[in-house]
Amino acid sequence: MSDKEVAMPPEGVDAAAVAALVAPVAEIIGGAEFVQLLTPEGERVDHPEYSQYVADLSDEDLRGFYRDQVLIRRFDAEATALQRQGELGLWASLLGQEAAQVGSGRALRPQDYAFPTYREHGVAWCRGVNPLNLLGMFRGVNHGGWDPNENNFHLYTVVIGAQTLHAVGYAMGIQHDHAVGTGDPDRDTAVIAYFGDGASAQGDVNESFVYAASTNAPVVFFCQNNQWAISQPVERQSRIPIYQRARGFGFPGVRVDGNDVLAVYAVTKAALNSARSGQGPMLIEAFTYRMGAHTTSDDPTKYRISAEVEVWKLRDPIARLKAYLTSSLKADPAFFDDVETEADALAGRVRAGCLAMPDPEPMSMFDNIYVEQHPLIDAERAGFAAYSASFEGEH
Amino acid sequence: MSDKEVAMPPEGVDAAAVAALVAPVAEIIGGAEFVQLLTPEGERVDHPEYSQYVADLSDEDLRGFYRDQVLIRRFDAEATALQRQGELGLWASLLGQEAAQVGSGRALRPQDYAFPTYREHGVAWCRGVNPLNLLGMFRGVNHGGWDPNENNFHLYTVVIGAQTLHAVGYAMGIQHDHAVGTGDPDRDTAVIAYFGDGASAQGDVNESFVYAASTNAPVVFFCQNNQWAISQPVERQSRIPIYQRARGFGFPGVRVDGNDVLAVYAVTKAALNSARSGQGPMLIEAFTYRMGAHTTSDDPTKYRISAEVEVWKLRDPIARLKAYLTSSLKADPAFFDDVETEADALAGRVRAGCLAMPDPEPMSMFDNIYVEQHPLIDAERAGFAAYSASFEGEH
Amino acid sequence: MSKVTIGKAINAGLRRAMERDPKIVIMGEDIGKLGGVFRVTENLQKDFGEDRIIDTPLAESGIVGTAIGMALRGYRPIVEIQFDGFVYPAFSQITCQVAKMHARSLGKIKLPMVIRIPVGGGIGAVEHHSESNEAYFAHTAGLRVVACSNAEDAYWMIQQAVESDDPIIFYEPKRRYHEKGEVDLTATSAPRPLFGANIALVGEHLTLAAYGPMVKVCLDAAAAAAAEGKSIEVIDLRSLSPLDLDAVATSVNKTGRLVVTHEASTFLGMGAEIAAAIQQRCFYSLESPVIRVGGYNLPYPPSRLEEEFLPDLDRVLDGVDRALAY
Amino acid sequence: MSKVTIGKAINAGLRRAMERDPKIVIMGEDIGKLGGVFRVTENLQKDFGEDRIIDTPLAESGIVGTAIGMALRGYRPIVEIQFDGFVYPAFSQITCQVAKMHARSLGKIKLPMVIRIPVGGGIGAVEHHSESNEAYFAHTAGLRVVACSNAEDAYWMIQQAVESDDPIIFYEPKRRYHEKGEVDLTATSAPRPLFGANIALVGEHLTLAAYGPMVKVCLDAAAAAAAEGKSIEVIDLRSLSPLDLDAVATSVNKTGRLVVTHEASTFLGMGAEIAAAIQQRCFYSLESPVIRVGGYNLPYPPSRLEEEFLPDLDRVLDGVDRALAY
Ligand SMILES: Cc1ncc(C[n+]2csc(CCOP(=O)(O)OP(=O)(O)O)c2C)c(N)n1
Ligand SMILES: Cc1ncc(C[n+]2csc(CCOP(=O)(O)OP(=O)(O)O)c2C)c(N)n1
Ligand SMILES: [Mg+2]
Ligand SMILES: [Mg+2]
Repeated sequence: MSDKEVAMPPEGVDAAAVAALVAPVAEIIGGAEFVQLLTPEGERVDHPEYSQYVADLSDEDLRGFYRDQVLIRRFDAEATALQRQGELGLWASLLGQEAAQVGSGRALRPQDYAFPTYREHGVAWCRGVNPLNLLGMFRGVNHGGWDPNENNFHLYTVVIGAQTLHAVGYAMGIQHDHAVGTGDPDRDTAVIAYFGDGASAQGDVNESFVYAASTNAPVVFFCQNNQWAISQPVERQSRIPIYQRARGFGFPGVRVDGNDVLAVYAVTKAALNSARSGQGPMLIEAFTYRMGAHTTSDDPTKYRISAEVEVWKLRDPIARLKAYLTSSLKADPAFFDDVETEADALAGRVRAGCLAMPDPEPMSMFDNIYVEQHPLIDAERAGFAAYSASFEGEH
Repeated sequence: MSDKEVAMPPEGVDAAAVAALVAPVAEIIGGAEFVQLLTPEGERVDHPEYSQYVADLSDEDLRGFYRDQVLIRRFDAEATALQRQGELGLWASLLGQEAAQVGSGRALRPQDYAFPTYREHGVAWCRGVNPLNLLGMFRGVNHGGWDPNENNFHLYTVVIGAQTLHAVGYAMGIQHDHAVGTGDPDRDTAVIAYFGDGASAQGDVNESFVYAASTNAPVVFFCQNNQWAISQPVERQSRIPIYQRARGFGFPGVRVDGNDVLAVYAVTKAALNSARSGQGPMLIEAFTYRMGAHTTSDDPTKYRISAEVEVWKLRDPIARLKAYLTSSLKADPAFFDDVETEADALAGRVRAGCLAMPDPEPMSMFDNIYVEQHPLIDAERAGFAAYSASFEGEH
Repeated sequence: MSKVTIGKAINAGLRRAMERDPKIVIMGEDIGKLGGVFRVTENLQKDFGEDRIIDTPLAESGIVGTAIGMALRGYRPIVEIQFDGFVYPAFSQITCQVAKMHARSLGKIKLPMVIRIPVGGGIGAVEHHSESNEAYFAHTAGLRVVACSNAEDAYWMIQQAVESDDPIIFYEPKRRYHEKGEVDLTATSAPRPLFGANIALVGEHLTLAAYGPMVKVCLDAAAAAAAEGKSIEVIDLRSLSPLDLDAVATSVNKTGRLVVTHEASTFLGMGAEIAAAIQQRCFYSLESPVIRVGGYNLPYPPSRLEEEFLPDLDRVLDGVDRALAY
Repeated sequence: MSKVTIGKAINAGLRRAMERDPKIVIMGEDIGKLGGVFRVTENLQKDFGEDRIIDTPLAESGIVGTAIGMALRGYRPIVEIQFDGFVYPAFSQITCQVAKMHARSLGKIKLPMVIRIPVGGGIGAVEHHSESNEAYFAHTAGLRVVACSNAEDAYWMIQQAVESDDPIIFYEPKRRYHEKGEVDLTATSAPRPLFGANIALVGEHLTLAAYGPMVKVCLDAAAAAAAEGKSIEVIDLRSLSPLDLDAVATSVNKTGRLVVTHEASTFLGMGAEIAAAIQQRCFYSLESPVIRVGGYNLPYPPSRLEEEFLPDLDRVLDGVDRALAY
């Protein structure tokens, strides 16, 4: 983070307030333990350990990272709009976290498995989940509308932290399948567990560290530190940087610029490689920012000042990649235009798909509660059918 | 830990097996991060940081440490015997952990508060709890037979780890009372939370670290790493030394020779001073050994070899203090004789008291369930009284 | 008299209790600046400070566990659980510690704690935000469980709960937070004891028992039934543990019929206990079996199905008709 | 036929299931070398290896949570909870994750898991080691809950539970682990379906329903009653969720009277559901109210009081007499 930003506060924002906010973060971002490969201004910088992991990326890969981020941001904006219009009951926006999600999502191999929270729309995208399916639970038509095993992307988990244990258990299963450390790149498998800065306080998350360390399971813990857990700043959850939590459990932790898609990709790739090769777990803290509200139900003006948001705008993950692609001549204006067009089309598709999403059949609520026959479910289903039929004349 | 021990395997024990066991522990014990003030042979050694905390101890204090340990060991042996004879349903022996408990227990000031597990008989002793009361729950006459506020010693907690959160909450209460960092030695208060190596895996224990760090509460976490959680070796719970867990949460951790009462006293004193003065939490790992079974219900021969126990016998906490007191002429044979006599008397008192301990009145089971009147309890009490009365003629 | 919402009534009750007793603290997630996700603690931190309105880390076992410690130190903690579905990480602390501490200590320790839980469905929320888990806690000896249904009760019950020396699970009817009622904020004593039921409507032909968010449904159902000449007595149970069975039995002995309703799944829900107790106590006066109208025995469904899942006026009336058909 | 204890019968059942299906793993505390604190998994690690008999760290939420992950990867985990009172740290994982995964995934995911819990009192244990918490799980939609009472059932039910594609809470009657029964360890099919009740004794005058450790008490009580000319039908419920209400109703329609008994507190215990359901289904055939004989509504008392706390033969007979007195 250069001084440049402090020198250029955004329009209408008190320069002193911005400076006060920028200082502590700038210290972190300038620190030796912070992995960055692309500055906020879009300059490629080198890192002794991690540059190698992006060395093989083609220009097309880099343009792909850009495309992913733009599309997912557009999707996210459309979902927010759909919520405002009453088409969704709620939406948890990923705005600002695109690089953290796309960088990590693209580092996964097909056989890897991801366990998301409820905000990993960008990871879902990278895994190939139909974005429309992500809307189901927010629209209230289901609790999760995709087959986790189709894209090795588990359902969203709303209970904070619970999925981290599932991830470790899945990774233990990988070990039991001898699909780790064989050297076969298509066989060796790793798991990635997403969670938030707030979640780091939960017993389950810490137990997942215990189990992963104890079993040396091939799991990468990916914490998106977006600075907030609803209204609670990250300092409430941890007085030291979250990546350092791993030290207490005996595995490595690393902090990466979560708004730098290259650095996130590199760090995640390295961690996944390490896990797949049998080296055990690792914790990544992607230092990023939740640009919007916690969810559409939230009112962040109650607990944070807008200057903070303005400061983080200067670190936008998409803008910096665009600057880099442009200055390095890896993409031309036509490419950017195409992506915009594609984003428009995606948004249109998602909107149309959402509006067309039918409400579930009332009788369907009795389905899939149990795999095997269940007398009480059967009785209630029958009772409900008879009860519903009794109204049939009336409507 | 000198090589001496390896050179002198106990009678009838395979020297190679012993050597294999001693080596890793010797490495730990010889390590720089291991605080020791008294070698297993009873030689006083200095520590740059911690010697100062025992500098003020009088010869009488040192003899007191000895007396405490001998008495509590004798009490413990008597309790084990009482269990064997059917007078207790269960007993959890502290054998081998006397120094860890007496050293820490004696470091507390009267206003401090201790939250034990179910094995802290030595701490209870230091707090002034009548040892007889410790038997109640193991005899099955109550779930805890003392008033916690009388000696600032909470009830035993059987659910692993739960008490660590109570300790932190209590410490938060101390902060709210402004009884920390005032400089008044009789006002400033700290809490000590005991738990085991196995407990370190529990969500609650890790959440207690989160809360303590977040609030900077005046609490000392005291982990007696006795190497085993029933049949599970400590390595199953943590692949790094447990004291290092604190690093992940942003507060200091220290490993102390748990069989060296001076070192334990010094380290605990330092940690409590620091907490009382407002410096926040600290984790102490007392490296010790559970010489007996987990409880009287346990059969350790199923999971550990006897050579290990033999090795640890050489590190006995009482023997080393006796050697030191003798060689330094701080105690004479008469003193040791007196303590033995006192121990005999204590054992006799405890035995007599236990045998005389009445079963609770059946009707008492309805007492103290709620503070305030409760209609269902009243109805059941009345029903039980009537039902019991119906048998009266019969017996 | 003021017309206030249930949410504001609880806020006012909390405020009054805190003014009276400096030992009261409130602990929970996002309860400070944000005022809680339902704004029930709005402005309390501003007025009482961060020492008394304590924003905690995101860990429920930690909230309850440290609240126990605060209580042991002499404080009277009120814990806010953000949503019903997030109380389970604290289940061990609640069932093994909170519920048992007084008995375990032979009465030496009191744990005057209130655990506030916004409960139930009907707000179009995502999974885990619409649970009705009162039966778990009502089955747990050592706890008391209460549920308010209207603004006046909300205002008073929270104050009474805070004053009790026993630990209490305090349920707030989430989907009714915004419903208004008359409350005399200047009154100095509660209109009724905390653990007693309230006859919300006097009737003759059948007793309808409910609590929390379902009371309004029952009152509406009773009004609809009245139009058809059926006179229904509505009991707002208010306390689920202990249950005011005397009130229910008295009513059933008069009407001869009982329908119990709640959002929770019927199987082993509160209705099971009430039916089991009343079929015994009122064996000779019951003219029909006790009918239960509850949520189906499914995990709470996606919100677009909640109208079908939750017992509504029609389903309650269907239960009434079934009872009257005997 | 062999005469084996319940503990050994479960061990044999686990062994047979594991031999058949390599995807079965067992996870828990101290289940390896030690064979579990009740020795139910004795020798299994020796024979199946540390990969399949997995000693876990000491953290129950972790055990269940990672078992879920193993199941997602295609394994069939059997979890051992060391004592009933230590399942609560895993309560959130069980109620929010295990119970709901199948429904949440619209049927895409199956979680074939068995959670074994030694349950109940009567062994002179310290606090938290004698709990009867079946009502919590039976009230939780998405779970199935079964309880074995004798060696033959223990042997078969564990195998059937492991074969089920639904998650199952499997209760083992702790104080009966050492009781012996005849088991045909060579038989190739189970004598009865997992979720059906069993008429343990045919009778005429009254139905006595129980499960787990209380079945033996009921059989003893029935024998004592028979000596006085009272013919009692004893139903071993076996499955608590789903409940085999047909079996109970058929019996009650014959006998006209029902006593339900369990160790758990009566208030909202299984007896509440059974009474509530049967008073409705058998309204016209019940000659007395359904009588519940359960633990008192207290936290489990110190063990020197457990004889008074637990329903025993006399208290069951007292309930029988009360029912017959109508
Ligand atoms: C166990 C549990 N407690 C509380 C909540 C309510 N809740 C939902 S999101 C959230 C904050 C999460 O913060 P963080 O982990 O940082 O993730 P973020 O939302 O910032 O991505 C809370 C408290 C929950 N979902 N689960
Ligand atoms: C939540 C919980 N799970 C399991 C148990 C059963 N249990 C009692 S002691 C124990 C081992 C504890 O080991 P550790 O923490 O090292 O303490 P130690 O007994 O060695 O002093 C276990 C598993 C329990 N009491 N509580
Ligand atoms: Mg966050
Ligand atoms: Mg231990």
